[in-house]
Amino acid sequence: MQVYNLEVLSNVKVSDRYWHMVVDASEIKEEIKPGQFFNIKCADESFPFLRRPFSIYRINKVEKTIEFLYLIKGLGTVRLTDIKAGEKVDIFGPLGVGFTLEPEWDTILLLARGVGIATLAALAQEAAQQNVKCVAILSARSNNDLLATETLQGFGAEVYKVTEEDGTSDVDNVEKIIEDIFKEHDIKAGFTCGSQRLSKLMQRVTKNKDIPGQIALEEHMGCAMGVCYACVCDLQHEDHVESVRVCKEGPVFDLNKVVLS
Amino acid sequence: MQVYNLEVLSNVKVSDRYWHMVVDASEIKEEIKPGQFFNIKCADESFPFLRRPFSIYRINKVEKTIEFLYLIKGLGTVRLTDIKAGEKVDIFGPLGVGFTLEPEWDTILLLARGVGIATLAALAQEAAQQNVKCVAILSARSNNDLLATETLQGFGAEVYKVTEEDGTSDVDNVEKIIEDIFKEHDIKAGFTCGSQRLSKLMQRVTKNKDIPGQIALEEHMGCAMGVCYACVCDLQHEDHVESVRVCKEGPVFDLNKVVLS
Amino acid sequence: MKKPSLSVQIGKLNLTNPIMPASGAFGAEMEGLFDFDKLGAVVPKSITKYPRGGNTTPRVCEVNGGMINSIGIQSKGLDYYLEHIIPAYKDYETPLIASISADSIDEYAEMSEIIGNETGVSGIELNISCPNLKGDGKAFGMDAAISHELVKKVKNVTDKTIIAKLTPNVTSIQEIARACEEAGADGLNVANTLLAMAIDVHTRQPKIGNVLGGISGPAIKPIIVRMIYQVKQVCSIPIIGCGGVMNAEDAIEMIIAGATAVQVGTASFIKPMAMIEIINGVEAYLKEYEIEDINELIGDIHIPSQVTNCNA
Amino acid sequence: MKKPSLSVQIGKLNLTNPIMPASGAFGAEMEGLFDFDKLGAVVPKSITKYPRGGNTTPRVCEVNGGMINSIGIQSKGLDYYLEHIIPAYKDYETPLIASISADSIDEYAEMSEIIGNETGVSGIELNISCPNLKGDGKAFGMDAAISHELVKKVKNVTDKTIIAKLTPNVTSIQEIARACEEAGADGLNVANTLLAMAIDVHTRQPKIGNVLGGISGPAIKPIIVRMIYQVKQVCSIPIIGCGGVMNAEDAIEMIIAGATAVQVGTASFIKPMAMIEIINGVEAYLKEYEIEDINELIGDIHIPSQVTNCNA
Ligand SMILES: Cc1cc2nc3c(=O)[nH]c(=O)nc-3n(C[C@H](O)[C@H](O)[C@H](O)COP(=O)(O)OP(=O)(O)OC[C@H]3O[C@@H](n4cnc5c(N)ncnc54)[C@H](O)[C@@H]3O)c2cc1C
Ligand SMILES: Cc1cc2nc3c(=O)[nH]c(=O)nc-3n(C[C@H](O)[C@H](O)[C@H](O)COP(=O)(O)OP(=O)(O)OC[C@H]3O[C@@H](n4cnc5c(N)ncnc54)[C@H](O)[C@@H]3O)c2cc1C
Ligand SMILES: Cc1cc2nc3c(=O)[nH]c(=O)nc-3n(C[C@H](O)[C@H](O)[C@H](O)COP(=O)(O)O)c2cc1C
Ligand SMILES: Cc1cc2nc3c(=O)[nH]c(=O)nc-3n(C[C@H](O)[C@H](O)[C@H](O)COP(=O)(O)O)c2cc1C
Ligand code: FES
Ligand code: FES
Repeated sequence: MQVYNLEVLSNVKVSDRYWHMVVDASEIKEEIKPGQFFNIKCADESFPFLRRPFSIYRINKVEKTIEFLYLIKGLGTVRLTDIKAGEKVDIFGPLGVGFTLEPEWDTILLLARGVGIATLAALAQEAAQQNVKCVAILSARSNNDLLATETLQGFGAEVYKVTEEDGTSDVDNVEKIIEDIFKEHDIKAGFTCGSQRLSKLMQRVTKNKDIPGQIALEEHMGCAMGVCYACVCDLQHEDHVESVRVCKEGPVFDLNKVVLS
Repeated sequence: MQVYNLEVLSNVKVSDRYWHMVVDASEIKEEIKPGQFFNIKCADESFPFLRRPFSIYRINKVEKTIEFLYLIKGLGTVRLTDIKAGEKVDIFGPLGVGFTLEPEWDTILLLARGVGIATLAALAQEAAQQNVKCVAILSARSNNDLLATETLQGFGAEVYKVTEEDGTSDVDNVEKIIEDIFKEHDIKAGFTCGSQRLSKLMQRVTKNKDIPGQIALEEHMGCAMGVCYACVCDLQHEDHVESVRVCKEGPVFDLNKVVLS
Repeated sequence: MKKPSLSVQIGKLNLTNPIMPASGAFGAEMEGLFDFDKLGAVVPKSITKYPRGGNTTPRVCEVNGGMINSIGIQSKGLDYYLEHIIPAYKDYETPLIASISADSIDEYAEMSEIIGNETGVSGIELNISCPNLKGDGKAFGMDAAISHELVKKVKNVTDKTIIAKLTPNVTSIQEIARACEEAGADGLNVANTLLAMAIDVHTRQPKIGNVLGGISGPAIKPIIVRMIYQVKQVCSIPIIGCGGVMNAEDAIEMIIAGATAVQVGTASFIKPMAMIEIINGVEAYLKEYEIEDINELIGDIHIPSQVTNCNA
Repeated sequence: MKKPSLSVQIGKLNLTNPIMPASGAFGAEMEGLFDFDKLGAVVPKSITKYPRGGNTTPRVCEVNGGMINSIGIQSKGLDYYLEHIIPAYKDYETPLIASISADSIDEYAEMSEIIGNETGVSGIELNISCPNLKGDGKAFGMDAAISHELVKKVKNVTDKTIIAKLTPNVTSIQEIARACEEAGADGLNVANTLLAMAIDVHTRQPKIGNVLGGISGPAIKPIIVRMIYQVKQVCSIPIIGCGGVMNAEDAIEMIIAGATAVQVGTASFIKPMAMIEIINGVEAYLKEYEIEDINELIGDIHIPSQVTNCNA
């Protein structure tokens, strides 16, 4: 982790509520792994005050660029849209622990909700590079928000889409789709991000099927480097509960240990 | 006084340290007088927090524009330079009491230091319109800073320039120049802005010559509309000292009454 | 939804809406900007018994998220106030709350009695953040017993609604608030400015002529919201929230924390129309959340599960 | 001009420069960012005797010019601290100041005695802003007599440099500071966070899980600078300024107000290299103003003519 002042190569609106930023990462010598994140200063001045955490969305080793996909939420993300191609962005990272892909996992299931797709897309990219088959369920409010579908398909993933707009995104229906996927594919591990309800579903599914699972969590952050203990969550171990830092031990955790509220 | 959101027609650097802004004032129906000022929000966000006061530099009744001339000093004036032509600027005014030109004053003397010229230029413009002869002494650090010379000459003013660069700006030399001017012209009133030392000199001169004088003062402001009493200065009346508000009773005061520190 | 009701009550005062100016940041000079009858009340600058000159300039300086001021209650004295300031508002229906500052408890009582007899005055706000010159120089509002005595004496001499404006520069604002309530205060203003200082590192001089001043503006809002919440837990008289309100959301935050009304000070310096925007914004919020009466919102904070722990 | 001297002394501690981290905003996790030996001292997060879980999330929220936190001294306990935290700094020469929190005066003394015996520890900072569980729940640092007793007991059990970290949530910080000095404190940290609160107007829930938290960052700097100045008037032991320092100018402002050293907390969250930038900036300032020794700057405020008046 370091503070970098990197050139923005593009920063454009990709749908109603989402923006996409490409940054020149040639300065970053550290390895960046899917599931890791950067803490970004959204504006020069002291307003907004804190940095904002964003997962790495794509890592392009050849072009030496990294990409972020972000949802406009409040002041920070609004200001982030003001940064123009050619300008610099102050990013701090890479931070945290990313996803793990075990060699024996030849087929994996991704379940992403909303902007959670930004986090899982990087994993799908990595999976493709390791010739791991990805089956992905993407859930969103509207079809307009299902923006990374093509990106994932480009990585060879088999993508199922569910939305409120189509009335297909309820947990029961997603569970049915998962059941169907398990009938067709020998899923070795499950990954999820972006929704408590869907994470609980995935937790149940991976437990029932007795396969490993991983989850990328979000929590409000202070330092993003493990010193302030703002971003904790609980892991249930056999005999005790452990408090861990999303920014340091996470944001990716063992799905079967995370205590979901 | 009102809050206006006006279009900036141009905002450009005119010398090392000075910028010039032209604003579309067609919305302003109130009369704007030389010596009055506007309190300007230099940036959208809450940083810097307070507005900044700027004198009216030129009033163009035909084009319906107003102009400001400003010196880069700190955060506020730096941020003001970010506003581009076509964008809007949030200005509050016109504020305060401006200069008075009595009908019998056919020749007047202006003594301006630094950015004080911005304030006196509007007066020179008004004087020209009333066929009043202006003699002006402009004092600045460097010749580069003497930017309004041509503007004043354009209004028909006779301009004397003194600078540190030329070693001509000391009070003694300015006093000599004033003496020479009085020999040549029948000065009916003196006006000054921008320097304590030169204001004291002008106070002395107008007293000795027994002519009226006016001064435009600057003081740190809170409200700029007379309610907070942040911006006070003292007037010496015959029998008592009166505390007055620069933003409300001023910024232009009777030079012979102002208590200069 | 029908137009929500914004009216609130403080003592005998019926306010058509909860938004009013903070003393020292409002005056008849603003008449041209908007109709004062749109405000819940008007509150002119604190007045002292005798004329006072105020402090050395610079009297204000900017800081991150706010400003420091040390005006020093520049005042033309009570006589001038009665003759010129109060009458300036006589054409308005909105209640006038007179803010007073004094050097001793007796002087507060004396001034309250005189001002309380004015028909143009509906309520009195006691600015008890000024130093007690007959005591140890500490502000009246820093001591619960003194605050109690002060409010009690004032209540004895007037029937007008009495609001004690507390200083936030205390260990326990609850204690002072309780003392004022017990002494009969009709309302509590939480709060005045926090004592602050800024130094110019180049000249090494204080940025304020008087060295110390009070900080106002958004920087202090989280501290004031906390105090409103704390006072609400221990008092039942209405609270007027004051400190750092810049927009309708800030005002609503204070109301949810427990404020019945909200004063707007520094915001008017940046946005002279701030109070009007806030009134409109509060009404829009009530409509959005289908709240028919603003009184439902007062103190209606939703605390998921309360944990009290070391906050450091 | 030759390289100015930045070294300062606090009790027995010789610091090569006055800049150090604030407890809770620093840890060995930052090792990759810069060389800790560049710092005047290191100050790990406050530790408690027994492991503690800390508060409900969200534990932080952003406010104008700062943030509110309520972490709740999440701690792995004293044993873990001695075995793992202190040794993590053993390769550094810069002094380690251990910050401790406790539930009773005796526990402070007990912990100080144990920690004082560690060779890896050069000084102890007493975080007395935590509530006194054996008392009325108010923080130790809110009561002068309790603060005095606490510091005195600690001084009796260890020879290490003792710094009392004061809470700013008090009526008179001078009174608490004097009590600590009289009890033998070697230095005073001015100060911890101010108690604050923020409410989400849409959910009507507090933005902090624990309802209340402490505000840090530039918003509080003017209040802290004032307190440093006030404490400097009445105490002669060194002051460590803490609260809202974002850059070298802020640190210098505190030094001019009277601080011998300066802690940097929240700034590191926004600019992880902040402390290094500040050290370089302070040195550049000394060069610019041809100050050979930073000690000349401490408390060297230029007050043109002092007026004391009502600050409201
Ligand atoms: C590890 C991690 C990875 C993330 N990756 C992405 C991503 O790839 N794309 C994306 O769009 N968003 C991502 N988020 C969420 C993103 O950080 C928030 O949407 C963003 O901080 C909102 O800032 P704001 O100022 O626009 O919103 P506001 O709601 O105004 O923010 C107010 C405060 O709350 C904090 N906050 C609000 N929402 C969140 C959240 N969900 N998690 C943590 N802090 C929050 C902000 O950081 C800020 O301090 C991620 C969050 C985490 C923790
Ligand atoms: C009535 C009046 C008319 C003015 N007219 C002009 C003009 O036409 N052109 C021009 O360049 N400048 C003018 N000034 C000065 C101008 O207001 C300041 O230079 C400006 O406020 C500096 O802001 P800053 O943020 O760049 O500087 P900073 O020094 O960072 O400002 C910090 C704070 O100090 C205040 N401040 C600093 N200098 C002054 C000052 N001289 N007077 C009042 N407040 C000050 C600022 O408003 C701000 O609140 C005028 C001032 C007044 C009072
Ligand atoms: C310039 C100025 C002058 C003030 N004068 C007074 C005063 O005379 N009496 C008083 O009770 N409060 C006075 N205050 C305090 C305000 O009424 C208010 O309590 C404080 O500014 C916090 O509110 P704000 O953040 O909305 O400004 C003054 C504040 C400012 C900024
Ligand atoms: C996230 C966080 C955790 C903190 N934890 C502690 C702590 O454990 N002990 C302590 O004495 N102070 C703690 N503090 C307070 C800081 O040490 C410091 O006093 C305060 O943040 C003001 O300084 P700053 O504005 O530079 O951050 C903490 C502050 C923050 C922001
Ligand atoms: S954000 Fe500070 S420990 Fe995670
Ligand atoms: S700035 Fe408020 S009275 Fe002049």
